[in-house]
Parts: sequence; structure tokens; C-alpha cells
Amino acid sequence: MQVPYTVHTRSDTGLYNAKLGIWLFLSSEVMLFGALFSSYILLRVGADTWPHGYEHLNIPLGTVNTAVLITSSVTMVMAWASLMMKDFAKYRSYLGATILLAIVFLVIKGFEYAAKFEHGLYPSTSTYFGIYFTLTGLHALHIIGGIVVNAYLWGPGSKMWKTDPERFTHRIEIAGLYWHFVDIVWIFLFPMLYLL
Amino acid sequence: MEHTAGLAHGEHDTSHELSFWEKYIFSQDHKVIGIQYGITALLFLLFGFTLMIIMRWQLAYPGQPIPLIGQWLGDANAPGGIMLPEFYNQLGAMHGTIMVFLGVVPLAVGAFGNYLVPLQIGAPDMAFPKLNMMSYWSYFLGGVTMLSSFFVPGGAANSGWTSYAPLATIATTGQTFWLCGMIFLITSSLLGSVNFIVTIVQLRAKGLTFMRLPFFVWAQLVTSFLLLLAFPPLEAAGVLQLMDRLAGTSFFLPSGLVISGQPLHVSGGGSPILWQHLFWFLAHPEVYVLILPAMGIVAEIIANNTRKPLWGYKSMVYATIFLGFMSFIVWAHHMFMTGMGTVISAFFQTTTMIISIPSVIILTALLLSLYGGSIRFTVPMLFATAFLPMFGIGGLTGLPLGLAPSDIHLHDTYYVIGHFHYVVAPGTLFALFAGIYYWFPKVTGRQMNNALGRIHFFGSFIFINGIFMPMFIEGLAGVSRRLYDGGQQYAHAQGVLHWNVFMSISAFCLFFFQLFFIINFFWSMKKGKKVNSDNPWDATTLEWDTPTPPPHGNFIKPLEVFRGPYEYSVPGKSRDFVPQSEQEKV
Amino acid sequence: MSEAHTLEDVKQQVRRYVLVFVALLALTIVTVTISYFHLSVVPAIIVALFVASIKGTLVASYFMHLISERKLVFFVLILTGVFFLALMTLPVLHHADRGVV
Amino acid sequence: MRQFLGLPIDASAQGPSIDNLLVMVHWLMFVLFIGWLSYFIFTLIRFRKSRNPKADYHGVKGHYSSYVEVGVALTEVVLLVGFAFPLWAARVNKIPDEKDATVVRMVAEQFAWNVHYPGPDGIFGRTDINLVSSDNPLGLDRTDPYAKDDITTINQLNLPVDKPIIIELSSKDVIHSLNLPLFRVKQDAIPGQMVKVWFQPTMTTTQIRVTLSRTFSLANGIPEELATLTSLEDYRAKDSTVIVGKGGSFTDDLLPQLRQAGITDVKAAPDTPTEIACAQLCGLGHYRMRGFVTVQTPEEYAGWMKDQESQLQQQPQQ
Ligand code: HEA
Ligand code: HEA
Ligand code: CUA
Ligand SMILES: [Cu+2]
Repeated sequence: MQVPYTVHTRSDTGLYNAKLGIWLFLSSEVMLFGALFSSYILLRVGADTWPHGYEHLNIPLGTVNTAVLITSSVTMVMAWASLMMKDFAKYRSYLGATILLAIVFLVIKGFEYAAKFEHGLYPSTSTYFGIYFTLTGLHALHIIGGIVVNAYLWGPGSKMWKTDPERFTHRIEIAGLYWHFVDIVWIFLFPMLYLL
Repeated sequence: MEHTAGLAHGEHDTSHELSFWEKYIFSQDHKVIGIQYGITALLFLLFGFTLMIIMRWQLAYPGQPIPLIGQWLGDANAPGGIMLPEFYNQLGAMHGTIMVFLGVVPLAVGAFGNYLVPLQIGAPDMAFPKLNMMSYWSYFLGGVTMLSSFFVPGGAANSGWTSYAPLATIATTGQTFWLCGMIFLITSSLLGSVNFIVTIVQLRAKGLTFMRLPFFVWAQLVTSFLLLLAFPPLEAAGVLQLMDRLAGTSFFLPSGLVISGQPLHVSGGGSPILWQHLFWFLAHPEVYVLILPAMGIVAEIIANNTRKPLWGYKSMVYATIFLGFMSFIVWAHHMFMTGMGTVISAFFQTTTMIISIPSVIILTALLLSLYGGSIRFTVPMLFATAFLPMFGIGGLTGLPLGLAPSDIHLHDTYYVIGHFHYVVAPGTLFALFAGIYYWFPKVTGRQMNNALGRIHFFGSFIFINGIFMPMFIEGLAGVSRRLYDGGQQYAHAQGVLHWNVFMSISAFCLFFFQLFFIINFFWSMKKGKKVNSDNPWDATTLEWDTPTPPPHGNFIKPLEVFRGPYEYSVPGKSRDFVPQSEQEKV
Repeated sequence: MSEAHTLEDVKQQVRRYVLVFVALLALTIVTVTISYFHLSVVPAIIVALFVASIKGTLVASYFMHLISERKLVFFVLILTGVFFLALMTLPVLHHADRGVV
Repeated sequence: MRQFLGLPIDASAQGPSIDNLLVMVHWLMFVLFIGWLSYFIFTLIRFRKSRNPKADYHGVKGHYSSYVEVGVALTEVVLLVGFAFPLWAARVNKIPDEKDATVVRMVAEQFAWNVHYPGPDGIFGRTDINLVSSDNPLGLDRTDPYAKDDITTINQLNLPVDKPIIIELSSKDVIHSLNLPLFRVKQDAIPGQMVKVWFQPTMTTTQIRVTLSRTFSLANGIPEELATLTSLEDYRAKDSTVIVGKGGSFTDDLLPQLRQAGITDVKAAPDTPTEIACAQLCGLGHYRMRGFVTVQTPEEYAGWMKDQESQLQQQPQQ
């Protein structure tokens, strides 16, 4: 038994299954982060005082991290493009770079967290820090998820390139879509938490 | 390649033997997963009902020891068999949660949807079989988490199925379990809904256009969108409440709380109403998740048992889509009493009235479908016909709740309880029973016993009304819900309190009549009358084109669809039904 | 749609990725720089969200290929967008309480 | 229809309009349901298989159902625009001037209603959560000049009749809901927020008792229900000593005396018909979070106020 349209696109919808699937999944993620953004606005508007992000957070580190994540998005899409050009070795290095950049992002985030804890700033300190830790924490979980998936596709999962290159390319595209979404979330989180 | 790709090879496919585990436990076959969902959900329904039976005892005979099981409930819950108020609140919260999230949705979507959608659209399986399996196991974990919460100190969650903050924030550990359980359940629903939408959009058989889909499939499609887009906000809310409970944040806690005389030391600045917004942003669409699949089932059964096409199929489809859409913008009708201004309440009252129109359209279409039919009162049809007026009562009583000024008197009274039980119990549950009786032969190859089925129907019909009808009387008299003693304290409740006994006895009788179903269900699996055709009901939709029970991969011949789903009694045909896949002779 | 790509297409796309990348970095610097001016609340929010939206759109359009995506995907996204907006009205609803409206 | 619905009596000026809306919606529901149900039963009987062996492919023709649907929609529009919107607006926007009204604060807590009157100066004193203690549940700061004369009660709300009442409602801990069923008032009490509700009682509690009173025959002993009610008037023996006084209860041991006095019928009513209920789940004591409203004539109310004030004077001031 074989499920149709795992590899080829269905002519009337123009999509293969996983492509539609990932976009639906991302839609639900939009609603997840949307709810959190909207909670953030609600709480901030309702608060008597709300600190500016730049008073508490390290903007240079945040900026570096933004650049790191954007770069990882480029390497991700390059990994896919390499597969499209049938260059498996290049694919490997690009995806490898993506994974490394993601790890760098987490390490920097870790330093930021550690610095906060050292100063006795915890989620319970204020609603601002509550939001900061919850949103960045949830985002970090998404990063970790992405690392796991990408690591699989870099390592054991890449065997599929030999047996079913087209499907494998699809997988990278899907993983990429997810990864870019995580990037977009950060693109909004960064000004929201650090700059405003 | 385009359309026949991936059709099952039926028998050929068994080349690779599946182990017991792969076949029954970690199966990726949508039918096995459907059955797993079904059995688990039925057990949860029974469990949720049992919780309510215990509560109904307390409501009828407050402070009297619970017979039979009273002494097993433990001293922390019911010393000497007499229920404590804490325990009553746990039972209430868990009844609501279990019925909604672990019973009806998994049965309607997980079981019926999983089993039937691929069959009805002529697909070999769901689009992502592995995700499908993960979805079931995530549900299972969620269920286990919820059940285990009864055994933690302080017992299960006790802040209502709505878990309003700050009550839920300061509640016992059970609430943490509730939140974690919900996160599993939400994950399960999200995986499931992605899978359903992709399956329905991508895997339809050749010729099966959207307007030829059985109504049941449409209902599942819209339901999946509701789950996909409405659940994440509750997940967000769940994460925030978990943070409040575990990390000491105060997203839902305002400053200046004094709990039992002691100032609460939190940073404050949060909003209790935020939780309600996020909760109802899910929970209103959720109620249509409870009803749409039920309407789908009823539509299939009515078409089959009246032997005529559904009246106004297209308007039903559009109404369903519209209903799904509107359900996202009515949520605050649960919050009229939180201090809402004129403009906003006007908005939500209006959307609430608007959303009643598509329901009226669907109900009317189903009702008119009966006209001119040749109605067979089979057991599934009995349940399906009873669905109509029962849903009618439930839906109509939604109207006074939807008008804010009349909701002043009715909000949080038994009227609300009556309203929604009419839609979910004699409504959805009846539809689900109808579905079980109707598709049982496809799944098992055997019919369920007719006589037992009829006893089950009439017993259930009478007593379920006996439970829920008096709730309107109590509600109009002003009796609040969630009262441990059923309202004994209150003078305004005195005149209607005697109904509590009547309702409880009806509930016990309802429980008794479910035994006929349980016996019938298991007995018929082994001993029921064998069906002598793959299509025992002479039905038109594709699921009846498969062998019985359908093999792995479902269809053994390539499939093409030539017509709409309900071509019954077509003039000039010798038989009174024309299957969707039957080729026109040239 | 990926089947339709020729090698040339892909090469051209790669050039585009690099451009987008540069634009994203530039915008990041812009938004950070602006933040050092400590604008008052409303313009600050508008500018920050405006820049973030441009960046998000760039990523979505080019890295996620939305610019050449199928109708169906847009349908899903538009639907999500509508409900997302509904979610965003939530704070408005909340603060437009009794008496205010 | 109002009788049929079994609504409690109306004791506020707002009540009848709410009841009116309830009655109208229920008429709509009733007509729709009966109409639909008759049609439904008719089709089930007329088109059963034995009566109609061959189904008709086309079924119903014509557009009557659309007309009905349009009719339903129009009725809903009328209910909304004609009744629901204005009623709600009157409730939340047209809060009467504080000068003409009695203003009371109520602070809910697990599981009691704290009532706070501003006292003769008409100004509420300062409260502070750090002052909360078991004998100062509101945390009222008695050192504040405005607080000196403030009157507080627990679970007892006294109100004058025929005067607008404004309740400033909030909560100390979790969400509660102030429910005064006979006055058709319901409003969530939300911590961190203060919401105003207003209404105007039209009957005193005594009048309500009279309205609710019923006559019971003593022929077969004390009826079970009578045991839960209290007397509306004095029942005296031949020597005019009181057997059961106004507000007293009928206990079984009084039966012989009542019989001896030749009393065969008695009038009784609920002792506290006007009560405060909590309508929002607020924890294990939610079911018993009951308070009392006593609506009094202006004179009685003023007298009660005086009593409270003099009691306050006698207490040692912190
Ligand atoms: C499946 C579930 C379901 C469905 C379908 C509905 C449908 C509707 N609901 Fe209900 N509702 C709930 C489940 C559901 N509800 C639950 C669970 C709660 C309580 C949650 C809690 O607080 O715990 C609730 C609470 C609730 C409230 C809040 C009450 C309060 O707390 O004060 C309101 C208010 O507007 C409301 C309104 C409506 C309306 C207008 C509809 C409309 O969609 C109904 C439209 C339908 C009709 C108008 C019927 C039309 C049919 C006929 C006229 C035909 C008759 C036919 C025959 C006789 C054959 N509901
Ligand atoms: C889908 C939702 C659903 C369903 C189906 C039910 C079904 C029932 N409910 Fe429930 N109920 C809720 C959702 C539901 N309820 C919610 C959300 C609340 C509010 C909770 C809160 O306050 O927070 C509530 C509250 C609630 C109350 C109010 C409690 C209170 O306010 O204090 C009452 C009181 O009588 C009640 C009664 C019943 C009864 C008698 C049934 C009966 O209809 C049950 C009928 C059950 C069956 C008929 C079981 C069928 C299953 C089988 C026969 C199993 C077969 C098994 C195998 C074959 C293996 N419910
Ligand atoms: Cu206070 Cu319920
Ligand atoms: Cu609702």
C-alpha cells in the first residue's frame, strides 16, 4: 500500500501532501504565537508600568542572535537549493552550518538567561520577565525541535537521497519551511522584547 | 499515475508480515487507529458517565452515604461514603473535561473520522499514517495523565472544565496534571487535524469533486479547521497557566490578591479575564467540533434510511462552512457577566444570533429530507431521527443565552447545563450511537442485535429527557450550577429542588439502559448475525465498496466516482440506489 | 511545483537569496539603530512592527517561496490571517470595557 | 408564558423588562419548536416505509423553508435591536447619579460577601490588603478620616426600597459572581477590577414575604414544607399568649397548642427570600457562599444605619 502524492504533486491542487501539511501546521503555529502576542499586548496595555526592553536586555547580544538566526535561514534554503542542483556534499555543509548556527543561537540565549538569573531576575520577577522567559523559552523549544529534525536529515535521514532523491528534497523543503517560520517568529520577538 | 497511484493491492500486500505490535498496538492503518480511538473513547465516556452518576447521587440525596461504591472512594474524598465538596468539584471538572476532550471528540473525530474519511473518499489510508499513530498515542498519554491526577495529593483538577484563573492557579496539583494532559490532547488534535485536511484535499478518488463529498466528510473537514486554528490559543493559555503555577509568574493574577486572609506574594499585574478570552476562543469552536461530526453522521443515516437524496445538500455544505467561520467570533457570549460594555456585547450578541441561522438551515434541510422518503426505522435511524428534535431543543435554548439581558438571569444556572446537554447528550451522543449501529457491520462483518438496540434506544430516549428537561425548570427558577448540595442552601431553589431526585433517578435508569448497548456491542462482535453483502444497507457512498472488513489499503479495485453521494431512488432505475462508483452503462 | 525548477531557475534563486540575506541584515541594523533614539511609545511600535513585517515578508516570500506558491496555500494562510486578526482584537475588547465604549 | 416559565417574582425595576425579553424569546422558541415538531411527526408517520414504499427522488419543492428561515432571522433582529441592545445599554451605561443613589461596595472572598458602606460622610475609607485580618476582612484603614465612620457587614446587605442602588463590586481572591435572582442582577466579581452594577428594588423584603406567602392547613399535622418556612403573623392562644410569633417557625410540638387555639390554617413564607447567591465556581465552599439582602423602607433603613453607627461608636477604635 502506498499513499498517493507523497512525492508527486496532485494536479488539481498543485501540491504534494507534506507541503500542504506543513503549511497547515504553520498556520496552527501562527495561532499559537498569535495568542501569545495578543496576551503580551493585552498585559502590556493594562500594566501601570512596563519596562523598556533595552533597560534590561542586552541589545548587542540580541542583535547578534538575530543575525545568527537569519544566517541560518539562508544556509537552510541554500541546503535545499544544493539538493535541487544535485550537489549532495554542498547540501551537507549548508545543513551542517544551519545546525551549528542554531546551536550558537541557543548558547548565546543560554548566556543571556544565565546573566538574568545571576541578577536575580526570574519569570516571577515581573510580568515583563514572565513574558520574556515564556516567549523566548517557547521559541527556544522550537529551535531545539528544528535542530533535532535537521540533525536527523543531515545524518541517518540523508540515506534517502540514494533511494528517493525527489522525496528527500521535499523533506528538506519542509524542514526549511519550518525553520524559516521559527526565524520569522524571532524577527517579531526581537523588537517586541528587546527594542520596545 | 495521477489518480490510481497507490490504490491498495489488497491481498498482494501481505507480503511483509506485520508483527502483533505493528498490527494492533502501534498500527499505522487508519482503520486500526480508528478502532483504538473508538474503544478508548467509549471507555472514557463510560467513565465520565460514572463520575456523573456519583455526583447525581449527591445532588439528589445531599450528605447521604453513597451506596455500593461509597466506601471505596477513600477518606480524602468521601469519609464514611459521604462526598466532600472538594471531591464534588473534582468530579464536575473531570466529567466535563473527560466527556468533551476524551470522550466525544476522540469518538466523533478520532474514531469515526479516522475510520470513515479515507473510505468515503476512496483513499488507501490517511495522508500521514505515522502522524496518525502519534496522534492516537498522544491522546492516550493525555488520557492517562488526566486519570492519574485522581491519585495525586489533593486529587484531580477541581476548578471546572473551564479552569478559570485565579481559582485554577491556586488549586491543588491536579490542575498541573490537567494542564499537561490538555497539552497532550491538543497536540493530538493538531496532528489529527493536519492529517484530516491533507487527506481530504489530496487523496480524493478520481471524480470525487468537493461537491460530491458525502456530507460527513464535509463536516470532518470543517471540524478539522476548527481544531487546527482554535486549539493553539488554548495551548498558549495552558502554557501561561502552567508558568503561573510552576514558575511563579502572574499572567492571570492581578496585584493585591488576598487568599484565605494572607496577601499572595506574586508580582501581579496579570488579568484573570485574559484566560477566559483564550479559553473561550477555543471552547466555542470546540462545541461545533462536538456537533458537526454528529450532524454528518445523522445526514448519512437519514439519506440511507429515507432512500432519497438529502434535501438541499449544497446549502448544508455552505451553512457548515459559514458555521465554522462564524464560530471563531462568538466566543465572548460566555463572558457577558464579566462586565462587558454595550458595543462589544452588541457585537457578540449579533454574531451569536447570526450563528444560529446556519444551524437552522442544516436542521431544516435534514427535516425536509424526510419528506417524500420511504422511512425505515432501523436502530441507527431511530437515534438519528431523535437527534433532530433533541438538537432542536438544545439549539433553541441557546437563543435566550445569546441575548445578554436574558443571560443575566440564566448565566451559570442549570439552564445552561440543560442547553448544552441537550446538544451534546441526546444530540451528539445519540448521533454517535446511530453511527456505531450503522457502521458496525462494515467494521466487524456482523449486525448488532435489533431488539437490544431498540430497548437501548427507547430507554435512553425517555430517561435522557428525564434528566435534562427539569434542568430548564431549575435554571429558570435561578438555581446555580456547580452546587455541591444541588441548591439546598438557597430559598429561591426550594420550590424546584424535588426535581433533583427525579433527575438523578432518570440518570440511574439511563445508566441501566446503557448495559443493553454494552452487551449488544460485545456480543454482536462475536455472535452477531453475519452480513451477507459488503453493502448491507444498500448505501451509495464509497465505504461500502470495500470488502468487509476492509483490508489494509482499503480498496481492491481502482476507483472512480461518477456522481453525488446520495443518489437514492433515482427515477427510471431498477434499484433504489446508485453507488457513487457505479459506471453509467453506455 | 519544485518539479518545474530547472537548474537555471535555482541558480537565479540563489542570487536572490543572497540579496534577501543582505537586506535582512541591513533591516536588523536599521531597527536596532532606531531603537537607540528612544522614540515615544506609539511611533516606536509602529516603526519596529513595520520593519519586522518587512523582514517577515521577505523571509516568507523568498526563503519560503510564498511568492510563487499555489492558490491552496494562500487560501489556508488567508484563513489563518483572518482568525489571527480576530485574536488580535482580543486586547482591544478587553480594554474597551464598560463605560469606555 | 411568564407563569409557565416559573421565573421568580420581580423585586426590582429592571426585572420586568428582562422577564419580558425572556418571555418573548421563549415564545419564538416555542412556536418554532411546535411548528417543526408537528411537521416532523407528520413526515415520520406519513412517509414511513409501510405507508410510502417508494421514495420520491425530488422531495419537497418550493421555498417555504426559506421564508421560515428569513422569518426567524427577522425575529432575531427585532429581539436584538428592539430589546436586547437597549436593555443592556440601560444596564451598563445609564448608571444613575451617585447623589441620588445608595452606593455600596461589595468585596467577595472565599466564601463570604463583605459589604462596605461609606457611612454618614458618604466617602469610602482607604483599604489596604496588608491590614486584612480576620476581624478586618476588608483591610479598612480606620486611621483614615474617611474610614472612621464606614460601616462593614459580612453576608448582610441592607438596602432602602425604591431608590437606585449602585454596587461597586470586586473580589479579594478568585472570581465570584454576585447573583440576586429576585432582582435579576448577576455580575462577576473579578479580582483586580471593580465593576459597578445598579438596580432599584421595588419591594421590601417584608412585602416579598407577603407575596410569597401561602396558606397551609394543619389538618394533617405540620406539612413538611411548612417546617422550612416561617410565620407571617402572630398566632395566639385563647389567652392571647403568642404560640408562634411573626417570623417564628412551626415545629411539631406546637401543633397541639395551635389546635387548641382553634387555628386550622396558617400563613407562612420563606424566612429570607431575598438572598445573595454566588454564581461562579469559587472553590469548595461555592455552594454555601450565601448572603442576605434585606430591603427596607427608608425609615427602617435609616434606623438600621443608626444602629450600626452607634455600634461602631461603642467599639474600641484601633
Ligand atoms: C455541541 C455543543 C453546543 C452547540 C451546538 C451549541 C449551540 C449554541 N449555543 Fe451553546 N453551549 C455549549 C455547547 C453548545 N452550544 C456549552 C458546552 C456551553 C456551556 C459551557 C460552560 O459554561 O461550561 C454553552 C453555553 C452557551 C452560552 C453561554 C451561556 C452562559 O454561560 O451564560 C451561550 C450564549 O450565547 C450559548 C449559545 C448557543 C447558541 C446561540 C447556539 C446555536 O448555535 C444554536 C443554533 C441552533 C438552533 C437555533 C436550533 C435550530 C433547530 C430548530 C429550530 C429545529 C427544531 C427541530 C425539530 C423540532 C425537529 N451557549
Ligand atoms: C460532551 C460533553 C458531555 C456529555 C456527553 C455529558 C453527559 C452527561 N452529563 Fe454532563 N457536563 C459536561 C459535558 C458533558 N456531559 C460539561 C462540560 C459540564 C460542565 C462541567 C463544569 O461545571 O465544569 C457538565 C456538567 C454536568 C452536570 C452539572 C454538574 C454541576 O453543575 O454541578 C450534570 C448534572 O446532572 C451533568 C450530567 C450529565 C449526564 C447525566 C450525562 C449523560 O448524558 C451521560 C450519558 C452517557 C452515556 C450514555 C455514556 C455512553 C457510553 C457508553 C454506554 C459506553 C459503552 C462502552 C463500551 C461499549 C466499551 N453534566
Ligand atoms: Cu463565590 Cu462561588
Ligand atoms: Cu459558545
